[in-house]
Amino acid sequence: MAKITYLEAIYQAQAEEMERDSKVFIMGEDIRCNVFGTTTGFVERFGEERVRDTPISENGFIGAAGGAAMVGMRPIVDATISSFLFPAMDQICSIIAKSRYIYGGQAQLPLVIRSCLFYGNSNAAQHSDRPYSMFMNMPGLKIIAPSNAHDMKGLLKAAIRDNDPVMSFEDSTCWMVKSEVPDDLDFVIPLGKGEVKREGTDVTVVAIAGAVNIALKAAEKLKAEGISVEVVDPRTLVPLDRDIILRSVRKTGRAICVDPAHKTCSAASEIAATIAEEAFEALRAPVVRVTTPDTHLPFSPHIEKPLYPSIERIMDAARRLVGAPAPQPQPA
Amino acid sequence: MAKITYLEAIYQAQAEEMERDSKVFIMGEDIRCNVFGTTTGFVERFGEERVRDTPISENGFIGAAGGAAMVGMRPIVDATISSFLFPAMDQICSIIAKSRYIYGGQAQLPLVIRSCLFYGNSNAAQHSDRPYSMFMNMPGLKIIAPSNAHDMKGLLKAAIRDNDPVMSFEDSTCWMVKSEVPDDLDFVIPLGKGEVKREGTDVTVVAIAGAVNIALKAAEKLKAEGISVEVVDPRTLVPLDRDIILRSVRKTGRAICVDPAHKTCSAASEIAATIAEEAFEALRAPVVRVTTPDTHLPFSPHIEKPLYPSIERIMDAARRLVGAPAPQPQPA
Amino acid sequence: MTAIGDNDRRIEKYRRMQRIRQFETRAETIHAAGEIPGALHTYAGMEASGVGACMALRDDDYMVGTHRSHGHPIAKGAKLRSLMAELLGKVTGICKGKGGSMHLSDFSMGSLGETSIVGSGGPVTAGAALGAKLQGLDRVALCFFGDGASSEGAIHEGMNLAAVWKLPAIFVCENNRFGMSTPTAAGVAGAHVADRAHGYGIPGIIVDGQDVDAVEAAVREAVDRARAGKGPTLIETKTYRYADHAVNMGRDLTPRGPEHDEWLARDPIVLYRARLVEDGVSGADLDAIDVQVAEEVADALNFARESAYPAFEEAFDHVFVDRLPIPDDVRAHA
Amino acid sequence: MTAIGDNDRRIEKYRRMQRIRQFETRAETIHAAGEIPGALHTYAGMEASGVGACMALRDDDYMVGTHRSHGHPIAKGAKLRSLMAELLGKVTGICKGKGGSMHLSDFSMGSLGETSIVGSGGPVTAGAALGAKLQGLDRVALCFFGDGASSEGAIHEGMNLAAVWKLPAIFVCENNRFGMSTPTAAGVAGAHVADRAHGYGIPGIIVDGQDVDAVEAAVREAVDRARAGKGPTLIETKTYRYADHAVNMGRDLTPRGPEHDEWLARDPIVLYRARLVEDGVSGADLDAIDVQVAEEVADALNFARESAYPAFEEAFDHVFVDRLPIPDDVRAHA
Ligand SMILES: Cc1ncc(C[n+]2csc(CCOP(=O)(O)OP(=O)(O)O)c2C)c(N)n1
Ligand SMILES: Cc1ncc(C[n+]2csc(CCOP(=O)(O)OP(=O)(O)O)c2C)c(N)n1
Ligand SMILES: [Mg+2]
Ligand SMILES: [Mg+2]
Repeated sequence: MAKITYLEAIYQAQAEEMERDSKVFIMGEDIRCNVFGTTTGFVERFGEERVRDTPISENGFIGAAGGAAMVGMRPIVDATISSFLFPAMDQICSIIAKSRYIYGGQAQLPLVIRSCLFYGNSNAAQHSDRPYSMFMNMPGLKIIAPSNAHDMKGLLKAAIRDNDPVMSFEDSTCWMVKSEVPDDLDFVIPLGKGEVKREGTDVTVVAIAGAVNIALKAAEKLKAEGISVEVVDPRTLVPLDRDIILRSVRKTGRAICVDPAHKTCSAASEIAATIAEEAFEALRAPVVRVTTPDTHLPFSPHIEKPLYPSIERIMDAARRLVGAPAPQPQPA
Repeated sequence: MAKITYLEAIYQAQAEEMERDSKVFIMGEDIRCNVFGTTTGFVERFGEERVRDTPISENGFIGAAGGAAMVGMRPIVDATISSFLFPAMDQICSIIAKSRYIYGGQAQLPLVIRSCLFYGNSNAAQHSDRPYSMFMNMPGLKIIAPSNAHDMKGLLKAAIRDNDPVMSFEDSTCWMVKSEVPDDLDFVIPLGKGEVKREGTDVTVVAIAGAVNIALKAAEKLKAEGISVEVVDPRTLVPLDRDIILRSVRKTGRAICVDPAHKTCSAASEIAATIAEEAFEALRAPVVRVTTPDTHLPFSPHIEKPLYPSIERIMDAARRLVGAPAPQPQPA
Repeated sequence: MTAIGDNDRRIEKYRRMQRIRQFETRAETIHAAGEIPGALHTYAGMEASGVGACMALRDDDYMVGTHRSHGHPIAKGAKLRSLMAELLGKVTGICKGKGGSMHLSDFSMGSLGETSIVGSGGPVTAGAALGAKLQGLDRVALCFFGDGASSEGAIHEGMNLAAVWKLPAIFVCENNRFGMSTPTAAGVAGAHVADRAHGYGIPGIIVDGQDVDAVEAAVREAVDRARAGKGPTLIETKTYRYADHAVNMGRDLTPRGPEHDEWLARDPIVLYRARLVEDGVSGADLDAIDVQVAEEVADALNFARESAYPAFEEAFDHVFVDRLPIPDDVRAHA
Repeated sequence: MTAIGDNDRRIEKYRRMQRIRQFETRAETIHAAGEIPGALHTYAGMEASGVGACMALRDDDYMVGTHRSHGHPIAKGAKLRSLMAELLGKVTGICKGKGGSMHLSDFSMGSLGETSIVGSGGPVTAGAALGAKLQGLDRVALCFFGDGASSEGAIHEGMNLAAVWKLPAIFVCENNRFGMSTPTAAGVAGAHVADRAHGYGIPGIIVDGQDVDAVEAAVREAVDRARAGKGPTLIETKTYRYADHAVNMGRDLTPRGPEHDEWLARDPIVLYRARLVEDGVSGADLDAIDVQVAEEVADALNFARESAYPAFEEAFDHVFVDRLPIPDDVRAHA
């Protein structure tokens, strides 16, 4: 066990899997110069053939990952910021998600498309997208959204070993956060298995990606108010571990879905709908979503920061659900 | 009032608005030859400048609609089949949806992007997408999804007159269905207003696009079984008329969300989540979704057709919610 | 143009062109009769383009095609049974009935898909070429795309990527004069699609798409270049489609000009037959091939007709490696 | 190259280049001090490219730019106050604080956005040119894009569309040798981006991007062509960025070669000053301009600093024409 950051976890997962399997290679814009620190020393270690700087051409090189996978390689594509997936949408949705199916199983597409959720730091609307729910609506794509270094490493290694295309959404608010990660070279977390990050009895908070860490902080504070919160992290969005969510809600009878993405048709919406459909009998209160509202993200930090799910908003929601009074506002 | 088809409604809406406002023009692949019958006689009537065949270049011409709108035109783009929106995803999500916001209101983007939902007829997975929920997750895009000729005409005219970008998703299962449509040249249906298509007291069915017609048939059959169904058609997906949905569910206490799209992160998910969040007190049963399951759509008709929401599946869901017994299976 | 290759290869070219033509003639008839669901885009008139290109490839080379998907696999050597069964939506189809007419892709022949999103084969081809290179295989990847497709960003990105990385790729633009109802010049800027090559610093070749030997020769040169590590080539085959964009649509969308008859007069199969006869092949031998092919087509259709439709479970297979569960409410009415 | 234009125009070119340089020098300093949030991509070294191009445009012509957005608006004549206020995220900013450094777009100057998605300006430019044409305005639309951006499908599609429709568009590729850490040749196939023009049947021009007069002359010819209805031109300005991809990042990503010093020795402002002096403009007059510009920059910064931040409601304005309601739970903690 060593304590490493989320970025180091990405680095290790990639390095170990490239070491293990010569079919694994990585490509992306400016990947050789290691902008975010996830490919440290890669060119020296794996050579220029397996560590490829691409043209600025997302549809081109993400589609090329599909082609390379079909002929036996296992590409990792670093698309850097999630917003840059839009130019590649067609290759992702029409080719990568569908080829295995359309050709009746003839096509193999073992590949990973990584991109980060780059929000909260004044990068303005065109760089701040968190579009995983769009891909959740497209069958044929597995999706991971880890919330800490431990999960990041285990899930990314599983993704690289998986024989289906996997999209990895990496929350930049977690980049520098450290956690204990096993040293075992075969440490993988199976895709589709969520985790209860904190046990509780009054209300279930299902949180996505970086929101898990906020939810955990809110849970800690709510404990002081006598509210016991269970925090569930699905970790994988496709396949979604509906069981772990439903089990928790059946226990607590209350659910809050926290998602850094825009509200409408979000992962939070999907989780809320699942709860309303399958755990209705257990529900003692409305299923609440705490998300980013359906506005774009502005540059100016003063108006950007309050848009994201926060500890305070989760606490408010929890108090409302359990019928606890809001704390008295402090005199200014 | 005249009885016209859904396709004729599109034709009339476009023709009338092009007649009314010289800033309106239309472009798309093979639009001059009037493939689907929505531009009959347009070249002769409006000239080649305003009726433009485009290169096969969706990102190019949909983005160009954005540019033309910014300088004072009011483009209608016919992207034909919704699947072809993927290559244009970047211009839609990065430019069209965001420019007004990023530039602090300096940009005007009055334009309409039309495309049809082309499912159910053995066109295989790459031509059968129903991707509106992806765009619902992207702020800045209004979205209509009419279920009959009347609504199609009124909403499309409103969309063309609107000063925001509007996406029109046109359900090909409705193309040939006729309904009464007012002759008034100023007949418009305001964006964001849903309609109760049938009143009922036991269960609310909120249905999207072509599913509305299936829901109405199911409601009629359920009446014979003594189950009174209210059918709500949001008509516009953004802005979504949450009030009309909640009002109905508060009355019936039961909700079924029917959507021809894939289940996960669908419009049905959003509606279900909204109900679970805001009409919880009224709910007497789980909120159920009847959708296309999260598989791709196959070519072979025998296995494609059963995947879509059907009268039978809606009836089953309604019976389950009201606690009615399923009818005895007939001996074969 | 001097004929190339030994006699057997030339007979094989003739045979494959005949196969495409007869396969499609039959398909068109049964489509009109309602036996094939969905749209049917035929390749008639373009046989020399596909066959010439594929005969320049090895069996283990890769190929990516388009919605006009019948010609390419047959040109590459695919057997007809599973192709015909696919058109009929049968489980014995090459795609188990899930792809249909726009996707007759036989991976055992090196195909990596016939993709119906116009232009989307470009990046896949670059990727396959990259994959071959990374594995130290001396295989090449060939991309068929239309004149209309050349306007798509995906084609540009695929060619740029292949050129920057000097990948063993060949881009074959089958310029059949139209994209649906749109004449090439109305959608594609520049005199020739092949002129785009200049911008990527790669060879851009124009070839008579009705001359199967000429196409083969041009592609062979590109293949040699590619295998030698010298990077991609763009080849434009000037050809023509006889039928409308898709057949049996009720009306013809294609604005035919006076050159229509000239093109019909240069039928690639008729031309090639004449050349072979001139070179000493007996007409009777060629007739025998025609008959053999007719039998193959009949056999394929029999096979297809006798095959079963896929079971409903098939709809949930191959989304992922593991089959998806079927939701109860869907299964109840399947 | 002979100098063109009368003296006033030439002084104006000098002034605008100075404005860009001084504006950015100041911005870089206060960004280092934490006064500007987000990333800052400077244009230093490329001033002649933007100013030369924009001086060939009329005030009512359109322009679309990139993430490297400070130079273009100033080149087109924008005032500095609202640009600086935008960098600081103030409500008096040109985008009301919602765009920031990557989006200094002043629509009153004909700008239609400085878009930070690489390549995405291509289709917008074609559309603006189309809109001008449809309205019978003799305006042109100019697209700035980088060498790296030329690999994007969007640039290809924009150029093809403009060429097919003979739109009054000018595509100016500012080739500054790198896209982030990637040398042009490692991402862009072909000897010159301008060579792409051949494939579209339009002129492809290469110009010294450090010579503001040369750039203006080349763009002017393209503008004349465009206004005359002869369609688009692709112009490649060979230029150089002095700073790293973005400034104050802690380490330099750009792999500088020995030519770095040669480029620094050809500073566009120094070169132009020398030419003006040689042509009889007094050094003192130019010094006075430098001082005036310094005052403008100081004034702009004062203005920006004294301006207020946007109220929280602003975050919900301009998604649509009508302001969105603010959800209660969000408002409670804003
Ligand atoms: C991205 C996309 N846009 C539009 C279509 C509809 N479409 C199918 S084939 C076709 C014409 C293609 O022309 P071309 O590339 O010349 O190929 P051809 O049909 O002539 O073989 C069009 C527009 C599509 N399938 N995909
Ligand atoms: C679609 C997209 N991909 C990647 C990026 C990240 N990115 C920002 S600027 C840049 C380099 C652009 O190079 P070039 O076009 O030459 O412009 P320059 O920065 O040199 O002015 C990259 C890769 C982006 N903003 N958008
Ligand atoms: Mg064609
Ligand atoms: Mg550059």
